[in-house]
Amino acid sequence: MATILGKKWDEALEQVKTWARVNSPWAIHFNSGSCNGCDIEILATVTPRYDLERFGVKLQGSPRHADILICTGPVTLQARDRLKRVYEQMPEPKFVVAVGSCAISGGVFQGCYGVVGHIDQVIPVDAYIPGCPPRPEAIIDGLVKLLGSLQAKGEATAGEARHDSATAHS
Amino acid sequence: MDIVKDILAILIFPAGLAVMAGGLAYEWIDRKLVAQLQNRIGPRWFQPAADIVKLLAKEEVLPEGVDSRLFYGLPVVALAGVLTAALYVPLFGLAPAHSFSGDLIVAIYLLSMLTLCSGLAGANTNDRFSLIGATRTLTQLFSYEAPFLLTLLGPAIVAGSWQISEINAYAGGHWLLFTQPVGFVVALIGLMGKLELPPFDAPEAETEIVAGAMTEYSGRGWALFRLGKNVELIIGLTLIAAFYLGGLSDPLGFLLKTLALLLAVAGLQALFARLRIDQTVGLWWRAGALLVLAQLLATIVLKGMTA
Amino acid sequence: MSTEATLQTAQALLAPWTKGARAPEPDRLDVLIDAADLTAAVQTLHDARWGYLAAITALDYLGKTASFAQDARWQALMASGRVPADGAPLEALYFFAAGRAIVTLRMLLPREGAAIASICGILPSASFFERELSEMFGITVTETPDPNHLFLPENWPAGVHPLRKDFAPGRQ
Amino acid sequence: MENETREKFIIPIGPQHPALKEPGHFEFSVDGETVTGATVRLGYVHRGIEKAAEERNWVQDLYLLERICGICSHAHALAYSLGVEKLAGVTAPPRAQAIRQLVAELERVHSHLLWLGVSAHEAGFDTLFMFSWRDRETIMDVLEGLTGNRVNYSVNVLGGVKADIDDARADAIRRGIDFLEERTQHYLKIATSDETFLRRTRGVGYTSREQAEELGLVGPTARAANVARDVRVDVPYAAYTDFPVQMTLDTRGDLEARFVVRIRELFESYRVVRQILDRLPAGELTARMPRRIKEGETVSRIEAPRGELFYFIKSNGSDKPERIKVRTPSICNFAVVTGTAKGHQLADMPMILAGMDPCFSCNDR
Repeated sequence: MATILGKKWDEALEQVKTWARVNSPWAIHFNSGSCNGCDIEILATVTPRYDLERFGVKLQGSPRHADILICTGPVTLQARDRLKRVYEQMPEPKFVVAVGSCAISGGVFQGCYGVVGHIDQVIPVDAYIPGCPPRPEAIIDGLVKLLGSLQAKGEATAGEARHDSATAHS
Repeated sequence: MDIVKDILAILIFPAGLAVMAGGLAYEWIDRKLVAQLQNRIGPRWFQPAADIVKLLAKEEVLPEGVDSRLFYGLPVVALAGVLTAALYVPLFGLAPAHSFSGDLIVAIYLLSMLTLCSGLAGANTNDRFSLIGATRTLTQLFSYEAPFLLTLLGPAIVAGSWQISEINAYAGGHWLLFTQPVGFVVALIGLMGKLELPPFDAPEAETEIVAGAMTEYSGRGWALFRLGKNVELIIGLTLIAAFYLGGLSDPLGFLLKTLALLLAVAGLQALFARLRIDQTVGLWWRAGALLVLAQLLATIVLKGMTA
Repeated sequence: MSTEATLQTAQALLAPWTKGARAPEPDRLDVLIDAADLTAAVQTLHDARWGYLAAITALDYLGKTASFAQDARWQALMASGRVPADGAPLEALYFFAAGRAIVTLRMLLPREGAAIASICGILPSASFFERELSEMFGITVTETPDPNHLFLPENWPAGVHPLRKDFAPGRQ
Repeated sequence: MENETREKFIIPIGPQHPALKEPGHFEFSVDGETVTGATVRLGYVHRGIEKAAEERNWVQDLYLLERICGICSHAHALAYSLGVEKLAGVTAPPRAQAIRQLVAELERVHSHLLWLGVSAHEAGFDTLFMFSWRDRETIMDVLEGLTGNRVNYSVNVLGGVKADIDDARADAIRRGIDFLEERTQHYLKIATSDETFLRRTRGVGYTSREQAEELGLVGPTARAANVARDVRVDVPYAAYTDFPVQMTLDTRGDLEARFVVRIRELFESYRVVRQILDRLPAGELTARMPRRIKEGETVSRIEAPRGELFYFIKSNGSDKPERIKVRTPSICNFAVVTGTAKGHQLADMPMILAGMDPCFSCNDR
């Protein structure tokens, strides 16, 4: 009986956690060699016309407070270690979004000697938002899609817990 | 059985969950108002709750070289302090859970615990931004604390009591907003200083020192500090409404009065550029403290003459 | 003052060090000087309050040595014995602008051990330009206040200079 | 113990820092809250574009150089196109030149409004940030309607432009400008009369005219210290001879002056944009360009939103350039931060930094 209750409790807890995670994604922005184009569009998403706070997204200053790392630009020689460090400073669970052609593939800067590659050669990326630069609407759409996939993943975990409790019951 | 009742009182009502929920609701109203003033839509109603739950479920990173007992303990002490303070104020317009003569002093002391704890928390981490943030937090504490205390002293003197419920009852018949306007304004601004709201957010000025004393906090500790701030917001508004806006005796009046105050606070937040820490200190000591002191003297003299 | 007159003033000011001059475009004047005379030339322009330092850069003539065969400055460099027979020259360019007029001080430098004196004593604002010049082209700027890399990482291999023609990305 | 107290306490700003939307690295040594020294470390955005430009052909370079900077992309493309056209002995048709100037001025409007918001944010004045960025969307709409893009407009081609303006488009631009002019009046009022804001700007980061010249400042930062230098006036390019602008100067040299100069430049831009729309020359949009550019060297200078942008282009007669040197305005202006930091409050540093409108991606290339 106690284990069943425990399972139910775990399941509920998991659902609450997922709900909170999906509804309160705080982001930090790191430019690892971008031309600014993506950066100003990201900044534009928090301003009145787009207002990302509607979805609970807040731009944070400290990596410790952030859930989502928004990366722009190709990765330059000097930015590589900084990018890794910012990623490591973030507490789990954390997600990475690569914004713009350069972040996805190096874009127009492929082959430049100062560029070591694109974001997913340095840290794992969860979502890609293409464009040079992507419009603010596209960035918001990308983030919302990421949240949607979190929701689905969270439900899957909760489902597993439910399945486990069912087997325990029988 | 009495102990159980006390525990229930602390946990459920009037302090505890209800206060925290109230604090979150007020944070939402504040954020929503500021967003509206900035021509944005603003967060959804459950946003602050989602933020807190998410932070609670997040990994808490212990930075290198910090005293782990202090690091984990300070947020708990801070939240416990403000929650205890909630016992003595007429929250939601209901009579305070505990009341004794001199509880005003205890409440003020407990409210300062939060600031003190966050300052210590910043000083405890080795991060440079935290250290500067901690220095600024404590500097700001010492600059607004005296004027803020004086503003609560004014109503206490005219009411002739140090007990919050008695002052509240006295204020029910006297709108001190009109007899002590300076005190009211300084108290409201003092509350903003206490909560480090713009334009007094130099201790956590994002563009200078990232998140100030809180830079290294993640997960649970950061959640508790945030929660503490929310509770402090609602207690502060309650105190000012009780003392200056004709007392609090019913939930409807509480809502109307505190929300009116919150509207003023949000407006002030949206209206000004951040003050530098030296400007903040100057403002409090040169303008705030002196004006309140002058008014206090006038109050005492008037009271002496009428008595 | 017309652009022509401004350019003539500069030409007169720089005359003591001029090894050759040409006007590649109507509002420009290229003054060829020896690297040793750079500070004196810049000091003269500065004292006369002629324009401002607009940019410093360099050119690499790898594989184009033949075009310098007739250049007296190149012959002098070769004669000094500091240049290996196959070492193509570098050329440092200092741009000064005054309104429409642009004067370029051009100095030939040997490929190996290229060095040039700092002008930061006269124009402090040249510091960034000099740092960039030395890391990108391998031209040592003597007595520059800050010889550190400006753009390249600290761990960039010594002796590799990206804007030289023999540097190819991916083959560092 | 004494050594310990004398040890410098250093506050880093960057490379990842909320005050910087781009990575640069400043180190301020502080004594309490007072800054005692400042150094800058650059190169986090150094991609090696000058070298890459030598390996791509003339047309590819246009797109590469446009991406040196997302804020002043048109300035780079324009300086490059004008330079290459000069080398090739081709002149773009008058209508193309007028449209180039039009886009350049619209870009200046977008850049200055963006800067106004960012520096308000540095000052902790988020409401002004939100409002100026809201209004900036108007100019973004105008630019998008005109060129098809919000950021990298890609309006230049070698020999001309690829975007044309009809009457409906011109009216849309006029409406946008009318709205912004009214808003800009409001911003000028805030920058010159808002008490808390003035406390953060008046007398902060002061440079005298001599100092500004000594430090080699350019653009609005220099003009705020009464250094009369503006490429649009000194060396008119594109259509600036037909549609001249007035130089905006201020004598005070502090942060407030930098705000005032930039905001007043907006009015000048609005005026010129209207003038161009009213008297847009008719004719072709492009002139024929050869694929190979004649051997030669040229200097191409234009006034980017942040100051003088200097291109030195050398062609060796092939389809690729021999050398392209880009000297951006930001590299000249960093001296205003390192040179005036000492003695200021730490809280002033983000403001002084924003006051020069730094652009690291331009600067590092």
